[in-house]
Amino acid sequence: MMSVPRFWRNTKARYRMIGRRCRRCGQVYFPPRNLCRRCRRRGELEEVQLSGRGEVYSFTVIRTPPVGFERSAPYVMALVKLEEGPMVTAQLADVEPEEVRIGMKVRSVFRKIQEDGEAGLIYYGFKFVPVEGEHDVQGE
Amino acid sequence: MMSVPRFWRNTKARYRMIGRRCRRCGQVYFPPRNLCRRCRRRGELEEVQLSGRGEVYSFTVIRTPPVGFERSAPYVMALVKLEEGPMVTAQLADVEPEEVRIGMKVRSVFRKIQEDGEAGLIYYGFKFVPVEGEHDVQGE
Amino acid sequence: MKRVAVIGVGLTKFGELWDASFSQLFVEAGTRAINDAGIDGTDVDALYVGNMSGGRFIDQEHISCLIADYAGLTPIPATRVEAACASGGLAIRQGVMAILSGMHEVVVVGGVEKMTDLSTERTTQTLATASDSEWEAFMGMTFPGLYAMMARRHMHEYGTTREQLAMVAVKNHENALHNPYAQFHVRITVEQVLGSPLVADPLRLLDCSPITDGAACVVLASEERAKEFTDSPVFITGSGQASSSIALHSRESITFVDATYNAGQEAYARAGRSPAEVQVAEVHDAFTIGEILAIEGLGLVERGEGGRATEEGETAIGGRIPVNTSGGLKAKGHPVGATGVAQVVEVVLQLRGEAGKRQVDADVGLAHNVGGSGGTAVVHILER
Amino acid sequence: MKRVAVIGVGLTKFGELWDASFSQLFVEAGTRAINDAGIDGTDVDALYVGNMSGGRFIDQEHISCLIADYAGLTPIPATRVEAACASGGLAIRQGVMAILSGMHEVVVVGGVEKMTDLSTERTTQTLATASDSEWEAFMGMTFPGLYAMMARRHMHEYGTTREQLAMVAVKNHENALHNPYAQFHVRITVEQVLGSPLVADPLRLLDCSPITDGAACVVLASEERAKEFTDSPVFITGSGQASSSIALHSRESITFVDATYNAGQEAYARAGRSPAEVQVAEVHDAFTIGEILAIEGLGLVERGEGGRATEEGETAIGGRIPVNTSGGLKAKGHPVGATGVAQVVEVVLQLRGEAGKRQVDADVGLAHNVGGSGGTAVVHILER
Ligand SMILES: [Zn+2]
Ligand SMILES: [Zn+2]
Repeated sequence: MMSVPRFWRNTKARYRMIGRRCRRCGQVYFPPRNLCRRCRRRGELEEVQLSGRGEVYSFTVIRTPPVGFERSAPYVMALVKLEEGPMVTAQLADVEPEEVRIGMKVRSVFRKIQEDGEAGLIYYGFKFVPVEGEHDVQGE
Repeated sequence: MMSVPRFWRNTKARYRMIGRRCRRCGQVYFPPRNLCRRCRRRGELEEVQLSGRGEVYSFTVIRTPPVGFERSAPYVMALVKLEEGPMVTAQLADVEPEEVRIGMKVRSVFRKIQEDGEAGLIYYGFKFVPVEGEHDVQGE
Repeated sequence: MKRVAVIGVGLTKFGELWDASFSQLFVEAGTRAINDAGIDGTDVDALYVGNMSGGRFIDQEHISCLIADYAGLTPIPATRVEAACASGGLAIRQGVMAILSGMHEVVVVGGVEKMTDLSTERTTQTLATASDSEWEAFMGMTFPGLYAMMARRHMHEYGTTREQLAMVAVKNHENALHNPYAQFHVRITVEQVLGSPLVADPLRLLDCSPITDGAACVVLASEERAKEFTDSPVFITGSGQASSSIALHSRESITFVDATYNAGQEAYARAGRSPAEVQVAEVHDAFTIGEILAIEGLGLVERGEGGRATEEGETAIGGRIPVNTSGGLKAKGHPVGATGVAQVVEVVLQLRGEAGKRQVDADVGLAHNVGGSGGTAVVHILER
Repeated sequence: MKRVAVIGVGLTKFGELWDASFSQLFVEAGTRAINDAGIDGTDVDALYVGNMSGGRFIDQEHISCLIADYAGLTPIPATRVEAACASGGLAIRQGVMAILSGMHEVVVVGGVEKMTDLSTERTTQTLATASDSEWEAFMGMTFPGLYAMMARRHMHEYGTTREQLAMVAVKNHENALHNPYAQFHVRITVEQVLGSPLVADPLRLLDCSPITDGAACVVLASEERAKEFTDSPVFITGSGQASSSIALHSRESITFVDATYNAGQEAYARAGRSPAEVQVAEVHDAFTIGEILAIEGLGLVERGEGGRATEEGETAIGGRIPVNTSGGLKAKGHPVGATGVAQVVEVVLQLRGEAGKRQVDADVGLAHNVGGSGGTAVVHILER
């Protein structure tokens, strides 16, 4: 149920996983921020393309879904620790709940996130899928 | 857009204009209250049937209606000072905007208040209509 | 009361700011206020935020920690305060109390509202939550409608004219021409106000403040700490706040806002000042009649004389008591939760002599913020 | 800090209270607190109200003046404070500051939430506004889901067991059997918790606090004024509040709630107390893992030892440090804005020796209230 202007302000991050990096201290932020929380006004943030690779830090299986996600339930939600440092909350796709483990390697994919039945809108963004074996991880 | 439990808690007041009177100080409250604001915990409130008669204390014509009132606009809203003392906010019906005057005598009628298109609900309650001439007022 | 220093102020541009998110707005105003104060983020002990309805405007309650986080101010205490359109003024008062309590020495107080993410229809619904939702809004009443009924009765009792109401808007648009942060920079005439579409008779579109995104921020400090950062602080010397019935129909009078009167009396008493000593005032003109009710309730003019005083130019820049030099809510814009803080920012700029072409000569100023149709009012007295 | 007296307390029954409106709930709790204090309404200088989302639950912002009006307390200042589920605790802190500031002497602090007017679906949507609406809720995350991820990681790092989580719920239901105001009066077993439906793995229905209507109220007074009304006040001797990122993913750790730790440290320091001196505690168990995180963050047990301590009965009535003698949010119920005030009410009853069959022997108590998944925390130390 997100208003359209709110969604569009973040499409770079939602569609392409573009975050921010502080030129001064090197800290990477995702979701993006306008102020480095370490350096504050002395920091300087630039855009940075994230690799989309990371690992599962924790996870859960949503059995009582919120509005807009009724058709997906049950589904796996995880905290994914990205290679570049930041952690992000996202859905895991293409995996059975019982296969998910803390430490599992994952990569981002572009998918449908939710539908707004009332307004007839469909929102897209990133989810994560398991990286298939060590070979794939090194090969990319 | 009012939830059904909220509406139903007040049907006595909304359907029949039953207010409250403080046994200790005589103050009449409408909309109803559970505590006399003069006597506080020393007061004692009992139900009281209001006559529904009063006069226009101030009024306006709503030209940009809220959700649920689109089909009524433009319509007259007034502060009606009731015979028993309290003032109430309500719609004036059966009257042209240009006929309304401060001091005009009115009486309550039971009408449809608003429709909730989304939920398909129709809410009823009181509106006010002009009392037709001095004769009617005295005759009642 | 002991006085509290205002050592920094900051604003965003007010307007329809499609590109800026809620947290961006706050961070921008907050960074400016902190820069203006010459302090560092680590000097800040606590954060207060005035916000009317994050829960409905952006589906986000719990905005205090969101803002603290995006401003890099965690882990300091961050507290949201709400009383509809008076949220910002109340946040200022909580910041003052936090310092007077001895629990904090340097406090950032912000106000922010992001209103344009919703449709106009849903924005209107949300603004109506400032009135009695069961016994006003449910009956078909709107927010402009409430002020329209006050205006009609004021005209009836005091002979206030439709033109006098319009003159409030004309004056405030004139003032806003010289305020770079204002939403509108357009001169209007009485004829234009009277020719604008009726919203709720007798009020017309140009009697109403607009829908606005924006944020405002001040840095408060105890008098002792203020000396570290500035030689010329402005001081909050008085604070007053009062409540009344949320519903207009439950009040003693609809032509005299008792919450404004009571908040004013408390503020004057705490500051040891009288209305006659006030030299510049920002008051709550969400609707033109609002400014008239405000200056009467605050004792800046006699009861019933607000329309006449406006017509005679007493409240214009250069008049006896300039009111809403910023352009007011009418022309500067009215991001509801930010408004009360932005009013204090304007008074500070005036007392510092930094108000540019809208500068007036003043040592004592007043800021007056109203919630809903008068269920809440808060008044601050500022002095240099 | 100077201590502030609690001279009166009042609660409504907690539960699904179909017959009671929002304002009725507050008036009932407020009247009880004022009666308990033995004061008159005219003695009250100011009102603070903790409320999470009147705007969404009952389409009503600006609830402070609504409540002041229905309680017959106008024209005193009435202020709503919000930080999601920590709203009540923050209101208490603002009340304390208002008194310490010298601006007020007798302050009523209430908390109230009316949650059951909405459908469960819309209630859940509203509770999700306590988390990051753009980067958590929008992605499909739910509020139980956030705590589930904390639980999973705590189990991973510390070996906390699923059974230990269940034991929190079992203990709190046991305690609630002796609390007449509690929503649930039913003994449950570990097997029942483990057999209840999964909500967000590993959390099940009986790990979660319910949806609740209710109000709680306290009367605070300066120590000097308190003497007029009572010979045996309980004192708030310490207050602490902290913020952290609203989103779980932006925090340093998800198995240690830094806001709880920081708020606790401030409260202990202001009171001149250490965790070892606390003899009874009400902590924020919106989910079973919440109580474990709370007692660890507050230093009542070592980090990682919360599950073990619960299993060994340390936190039961009769244990080393009884936690949630009221039944906690889990079994007493969790009307979100009221919870933080209700926690203080329970600690006061315990310190006064008026807790009936759930009475413990304590001179020093603690109340701990969390907003969202830990974006806000507030801690108070109370002593007799
Ligand atoms: Zn940096
Ligand atoms: Zn009475």
